[in-house]
Amino acid sequence: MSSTHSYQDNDELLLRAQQGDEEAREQIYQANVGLIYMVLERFRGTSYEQEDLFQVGSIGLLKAIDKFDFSFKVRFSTYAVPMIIGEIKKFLRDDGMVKVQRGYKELYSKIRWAQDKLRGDLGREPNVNEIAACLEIDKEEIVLAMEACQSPAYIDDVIPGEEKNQGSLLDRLASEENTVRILEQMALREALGKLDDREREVILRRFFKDETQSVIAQDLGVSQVQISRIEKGALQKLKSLLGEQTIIE
Amino acid sequence: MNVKNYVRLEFSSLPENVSFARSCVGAFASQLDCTLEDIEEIKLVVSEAVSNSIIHGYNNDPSQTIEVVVSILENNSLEIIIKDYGRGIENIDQAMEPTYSSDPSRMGLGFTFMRSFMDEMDVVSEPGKGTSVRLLRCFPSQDHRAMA
Amino acid sequence: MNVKNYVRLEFSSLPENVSFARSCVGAFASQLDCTLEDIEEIKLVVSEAVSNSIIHGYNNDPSQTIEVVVSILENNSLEIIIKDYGRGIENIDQAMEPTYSSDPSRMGLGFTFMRSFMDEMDVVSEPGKGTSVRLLRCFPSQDHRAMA
Amino acid sequence: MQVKADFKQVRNTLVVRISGELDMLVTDQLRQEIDYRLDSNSINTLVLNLEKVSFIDSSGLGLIIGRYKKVSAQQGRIYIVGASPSVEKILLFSGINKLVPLYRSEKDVVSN
Ligand SMILES: Nc1ncnc2c1ncn2[C@@H]1O[C@H](COP(=O)(O)OP(=O)(O)OP(=O)(O)O)[C@@H](O)[C@H]1O
Ligand SMILES: Nc1ncnc2c1ncn2[C@@H]1O[C@H](COP(=O)(O)OP(=O)(O)OP(=O)(O)O)[C@@H](O)[C@H]1O
Ligand SMILES: [Mg+2]
Ligand SMILES: [Mg+2]
Repeated sequence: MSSTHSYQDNDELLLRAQQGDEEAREQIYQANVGLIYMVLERFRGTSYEQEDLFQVGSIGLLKAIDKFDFSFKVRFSTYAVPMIIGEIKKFLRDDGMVKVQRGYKELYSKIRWAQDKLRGDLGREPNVNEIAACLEIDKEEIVLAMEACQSPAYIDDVIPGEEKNQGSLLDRLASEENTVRILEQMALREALGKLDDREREVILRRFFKDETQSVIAQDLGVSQVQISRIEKGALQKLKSLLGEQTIIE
Repeated sequence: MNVKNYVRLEFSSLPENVSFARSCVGAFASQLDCTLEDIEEIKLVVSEAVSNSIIHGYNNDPSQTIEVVVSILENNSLEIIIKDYGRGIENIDQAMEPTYSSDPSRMGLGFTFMRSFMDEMDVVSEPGKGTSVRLLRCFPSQDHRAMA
Repeated sequence: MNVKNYVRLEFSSLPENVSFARSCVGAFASQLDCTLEDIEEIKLVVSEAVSNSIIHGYNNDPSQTIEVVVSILENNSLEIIIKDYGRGIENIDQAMEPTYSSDPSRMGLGFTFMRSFMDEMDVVSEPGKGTSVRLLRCFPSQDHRAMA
Repeated sequence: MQVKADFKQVRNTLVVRISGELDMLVTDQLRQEIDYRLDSNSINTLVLNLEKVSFIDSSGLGLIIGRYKKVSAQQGRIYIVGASPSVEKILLFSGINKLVPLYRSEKDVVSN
């Protein structure tokens, strides 16, 4: 704002405006309309219509003109700015009660639109900055809106083809059989959790670490026969817990 | 007042972190039962305070650090503290005056925005040591709103 | 490697902060020259690491603290460090094994996702002291991509 | 952003329409809600509609695998429908689609 001093020689005009001089009122309004723009500056990049905010800001400025009191001992602008902001605040709070989720949904569709458009224009996947610039919003807001929403899939009716499965993690790790084995191992883990500590230790060492009954017996300070008995009982329990699935051959 | 949830952010005093900080605080605040307008207002005030720390506190030196602590208090109010270890403010009352700015190219509206949109604002500052701005915003719980 | 920009987050080990943390890191990462898909992947790995700290590190105790430090390095790579002061991991090699989980109801895929979607992963852990996971993702600048 | 689930039962089929982010914040409760219905009604087909799910991680995958195990143990079937591209990517990446078939829409499951 170039001319702060243009707000200063207002006293006389103000007085006349307050005494009902419409022309003076208009003049003082025009001289200070810059204050509204100063305030609106801060709302750039938000979802609000600048025009709406200007209307409301004007109401604030006119109120300030009518209510300014010279005994305040402050400059008119110092008094008017909070009035303008206050009026805008009231408007924002009365006007919308948009739930966060809905707001993001609207933004989300815009993002998808911009993404498609830029992909076409650039011939490659646009980056977040480019989408943000296209929509004139913060790039962070794009990330947050993406978190909050998702479009229904397959809008373009693409059926996920078999070839898409190629890069799958478990594919790389193992075959389909293995996927099932992994799940069975999970079932086994669950069942193992239901054994008591000693049973579990015996099973783990016997079948997963290939230790002999006598080594385990020595470690635990019991006889080999006892280990054999614990093992048998534990296997019985596991079998019933796991149903028909036979994992331990 | 007990804290239900909090986050503490610390980041370089780079201009690109202003938009990061406001979005981040906005995202955290959205845990509360509030509207999109509330979030926009909160983002606005965080923007003002963080910009002040970068511009006035650190004189645009990007190697400094800004801290933001956001807490959701037990009564569902949101407390935001923005702190720098920069130049500090000599005359806080004057600084808070609408349209006062130590920089003739600026408008001096930052503090006015913070005070207008938040329910409480406290500024603690020591020249040469730094500035801490505490902002509080209350959110009536859903039940209260329904009754109103 | 010099750091161009960084943010340090500290928050309570509450489940609702998992989504906050991943959004926040995603938002910060958007400073890099990356696509929405890159961001999705970054959010996933942050989600995995923070969930691990809450579930395994702190056994779902919400009164603990998690730290996340995100840095943009000079060569445009993104470094993310997720740290807890919880239970720690006895056998890191085993923990990183795909489908290994100490909890029978879980998949044991967290570390595998982190390793798959990031270029580097290091885990430092001490039983009783805590766990720190360092993840690195490189982003070739657009010029390089165009040449490729 | 809380997750929401709508339940719809048609004869022996339970359709669960989930919206939100499927992470550790919500999986515990969702698991209980689904299992409660699986246990109390004679369900042999479970359809998880993920159209409105914006994010999934290993906690969400764990929820699905767990329901797979439970339903399979009762000789039932389970399907996933409507996963968005980014969710689908994770499902394919994990290989879960080998066990739980993915369909575009609820209609496609019925016509199959
Ligand atoms: N963190 C800070 N460190 C040092 N001085 C500060 C700090 N924040 C504010 N100030 C001082 O307070 C004054 C008023 O701040 P305010 O944000 O209201 O206006 P401004 O920053 O000058 O202008 P605008 O915010 O409209 O761009 C500033 O001009 C500056 O002198
Ligand atoms: N922060 C941590 N503190 C203590 N233990 C951990 C931590 N992170 C991982 N672990 C250990 O590593 C194991 C493997 O972790 P990973 O994330 O790969 O699988 P998971 O969390 O068990 O299952 P999923 O991630 O699929 O839900 C965990 O089961 C746990 O025992
Ligand atoms: Mg300012
Ligand atoms: Mg995990």
